[in-house]
Amino acid sequence: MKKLGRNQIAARVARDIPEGAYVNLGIGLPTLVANHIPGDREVILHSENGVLGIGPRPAPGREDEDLIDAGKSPVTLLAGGSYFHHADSFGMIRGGHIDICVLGAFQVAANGDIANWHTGEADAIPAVGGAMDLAAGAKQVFVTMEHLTKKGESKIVERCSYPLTGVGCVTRVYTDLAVIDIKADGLHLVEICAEGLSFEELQKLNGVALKYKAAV
Amino acid sequence: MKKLGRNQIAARVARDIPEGAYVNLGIGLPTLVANHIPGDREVILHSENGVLGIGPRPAPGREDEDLIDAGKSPVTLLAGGSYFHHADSFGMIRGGHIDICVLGAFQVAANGDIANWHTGEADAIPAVGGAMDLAAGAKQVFVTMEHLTKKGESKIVERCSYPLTGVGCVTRVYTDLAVIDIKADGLHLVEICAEGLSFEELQKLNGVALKYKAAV
Amino acid sequence: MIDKILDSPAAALAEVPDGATILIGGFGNAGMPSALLDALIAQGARNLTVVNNNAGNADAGLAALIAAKRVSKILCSFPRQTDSWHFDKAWRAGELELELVPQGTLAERLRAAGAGVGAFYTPTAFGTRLAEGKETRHINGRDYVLEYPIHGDYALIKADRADRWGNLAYRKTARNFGPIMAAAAKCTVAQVRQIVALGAIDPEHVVTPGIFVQRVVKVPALEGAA
Amino acid sequence: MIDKILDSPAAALAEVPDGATILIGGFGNAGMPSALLDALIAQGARNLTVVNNNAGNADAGLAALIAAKRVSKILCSFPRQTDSWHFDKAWRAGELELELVPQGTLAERLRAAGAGVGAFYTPTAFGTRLAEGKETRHINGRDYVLEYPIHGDYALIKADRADRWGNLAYRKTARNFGPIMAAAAKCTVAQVRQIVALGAIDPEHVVTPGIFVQRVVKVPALEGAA
Repeated sequence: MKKLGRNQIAARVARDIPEGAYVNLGIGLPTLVANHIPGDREVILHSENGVLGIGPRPAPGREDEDLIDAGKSPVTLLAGGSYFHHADSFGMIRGGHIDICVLGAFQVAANGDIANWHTGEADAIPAVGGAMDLAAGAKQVFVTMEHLTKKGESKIVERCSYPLTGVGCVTRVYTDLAVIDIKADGLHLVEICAEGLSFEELQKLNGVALKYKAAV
Repeated sequence: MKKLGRNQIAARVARDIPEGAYVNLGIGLPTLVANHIPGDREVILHSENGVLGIGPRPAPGREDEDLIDAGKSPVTLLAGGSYFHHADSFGMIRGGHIDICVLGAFQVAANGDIANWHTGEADAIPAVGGAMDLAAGAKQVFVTMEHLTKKGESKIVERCSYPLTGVGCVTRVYTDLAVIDIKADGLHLVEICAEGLSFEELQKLNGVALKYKAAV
Repeated sequence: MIDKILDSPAAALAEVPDGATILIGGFGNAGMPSALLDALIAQGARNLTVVNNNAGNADAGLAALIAAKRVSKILCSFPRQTDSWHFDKAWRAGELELELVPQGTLAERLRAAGAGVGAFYTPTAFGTRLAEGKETRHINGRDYVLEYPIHGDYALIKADRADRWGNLAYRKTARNFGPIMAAAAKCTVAQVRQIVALGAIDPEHVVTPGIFVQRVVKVPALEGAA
Repeated sequence: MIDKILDSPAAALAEVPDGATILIGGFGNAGMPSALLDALIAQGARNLTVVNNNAGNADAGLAALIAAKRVSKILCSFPRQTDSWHFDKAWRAGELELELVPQGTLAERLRAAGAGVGAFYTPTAFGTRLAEGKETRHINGRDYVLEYPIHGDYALIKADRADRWGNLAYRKTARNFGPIMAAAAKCTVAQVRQIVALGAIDPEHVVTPGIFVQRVVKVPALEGAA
């Protein structure tokens, strides 16, 4: 089978982001999603550090140290953008005004729990940033991740073994193998993304039972 | 004896407002205080409806319906003034950033309780505005009122009979007879304002015991 | 292309259902969305819960809504005015429920709704009649009252300028409840004096980002003053 | 005449006592009050509790304060960085207590301090390790965690412009924690690029009203970037 690459996963997420959506993209793969939103589709990107309407990366030499995103990378601002302080920014998140956030994860559970901030190792320096706020506050939480660990274990699990970031909040998972919805009654396969991967094979890799309404 | 008039009470309050103070003046007599602050003393007036740095009343014909105070009267703005929304405005009050508020009252109790929003009559339409926020939040709560009711009863009482606006918050009372501090151990006479009124007479009118350290 | 601008107040309020909670901006005339209130009266929704600092003045706007018997409950801080006769009459007749809320608590409850805060402790009103029956708590030497958010189905507010993304700038003390009501409602409709091009409001000066605004209607100053 | 402008960062921080709680603005380099941090290091106060989104980068500013063993406790959301070696070392050596706070909860706790809110319920972190031992409550179908305000003795922040009343305007995302830290501290010191005449900041565009600012120090851009 042929798994999706990082940019292909990002492009797949981008397909599901409608015009007019207010979207927060996490650091790493989620940030790539911005590159795949069609130029004629207006999507308004939010960053935790107090900005709405993020535009493309600045050209080299045009960076402004006062204009960065939550990953501390230089960005630009679109016409129509705005600045605000941290409490207002997280008010937007916590108050349910962000339509979609896209997060990376170590694990996602069948009940929508997400673990993405801590490996669970005792001596690891913990760092959470805005992940718990986004998990708890965004209307929809999309997760992007590789489907399997390096050891071949599914990162979609019955119950997370890593420390949780949020409970019952993930609505959709995009992996290098598939797109899966998390609903009250469990996992629903939306589509298989890896070329040559059958439902039965995916089900076996996934561990947790997948529902699949084929021809819809 | 000769009682103070409304403007004299206001002038007496103004004497106690230092340069640099952030001050909220209630509707009625307290509003008159602004007229008695010396022109060379910078005092920054706050109004609940989202403004700091209120200046004098506008000249007739120069009113702006978008620039009013909490009493809904037209005002002007000084250089250095600013506008903000209602939650920020009451954050200033509740958060203890207003140095002094000046309120009118029906009654003040010896423990600092204030009653100024409701007569207690069952069919009265209640209205509270920002009085409870100011009472609870300002660093110092000054009260201005006539010392006696029309029936000659003291408005400074052992315990308020009218519904309370705030508990234990009044720090100083300015009446047409005297200036009285409210401290943990009771009422302290600061000065007698009515000409020809002796301490003994004031004590008798006041009802609640007054402490008075004469020559200080 | 995102375009939140609608043609008329009527279009913006067409779907308001009976029983809706309507947050109405303004403090006195400053920031009062008069054209939206007129449209709400014409639209006909009944049994409304209304949130405003006051309870209507004279015979127009919120007072007219009350006079038309559309309001079943009102949350406000200061209903009693010399010209609040429609409220006074309805309240004395028992036609309308009043929840009296201290002004700062009203503002903070709206802010909590917009910011996803489930409840908060405020010192305001502790020990008074307005805290009767409410949960209280002693925290770090002070007494507080537990208060809950006020969510709106609609917010009707007035701003000075808007762009097609719904970014708003206000004018002077007409700002008052606008920003916090915008964030507290599912559908915020802003009546504005002027529509400007995207980017014409400096990003440093946007007071209400468009994320909090669903619909914008231009109402020229004269009409707005009606 | 009110004049909150002081001559130097050193003058603004002369009285910081040992054991003080210091709120430090900035997110990455944006809004980081570098000159004030340098002055705090030179001033010598020890046993400080520090609040910042991060826990220092490389060898300057907050990292240098930690390296100098002045910090006994830090509240932040994201201490771990590729260049947070001074924090990492001090934390592993047990020289420094860490209170890890989700970024939005950090912001809201600061906002609560400034706005006089005694405590509040947030949905963030419910069911996670960061809510362990905390009071929770089910409100209107959701679970919340009770959180308390973070008050500062000092706030050290960076803004773009100030006037002598202490009104502040910021620049782009350098605004971040500045406005809420200013309101949460007893003594707020703002490092600014430019001092302007009273009235030169449009009253509609003041972001932090001077009521929240006690001291202002001008630090030209070059020095601020050091």
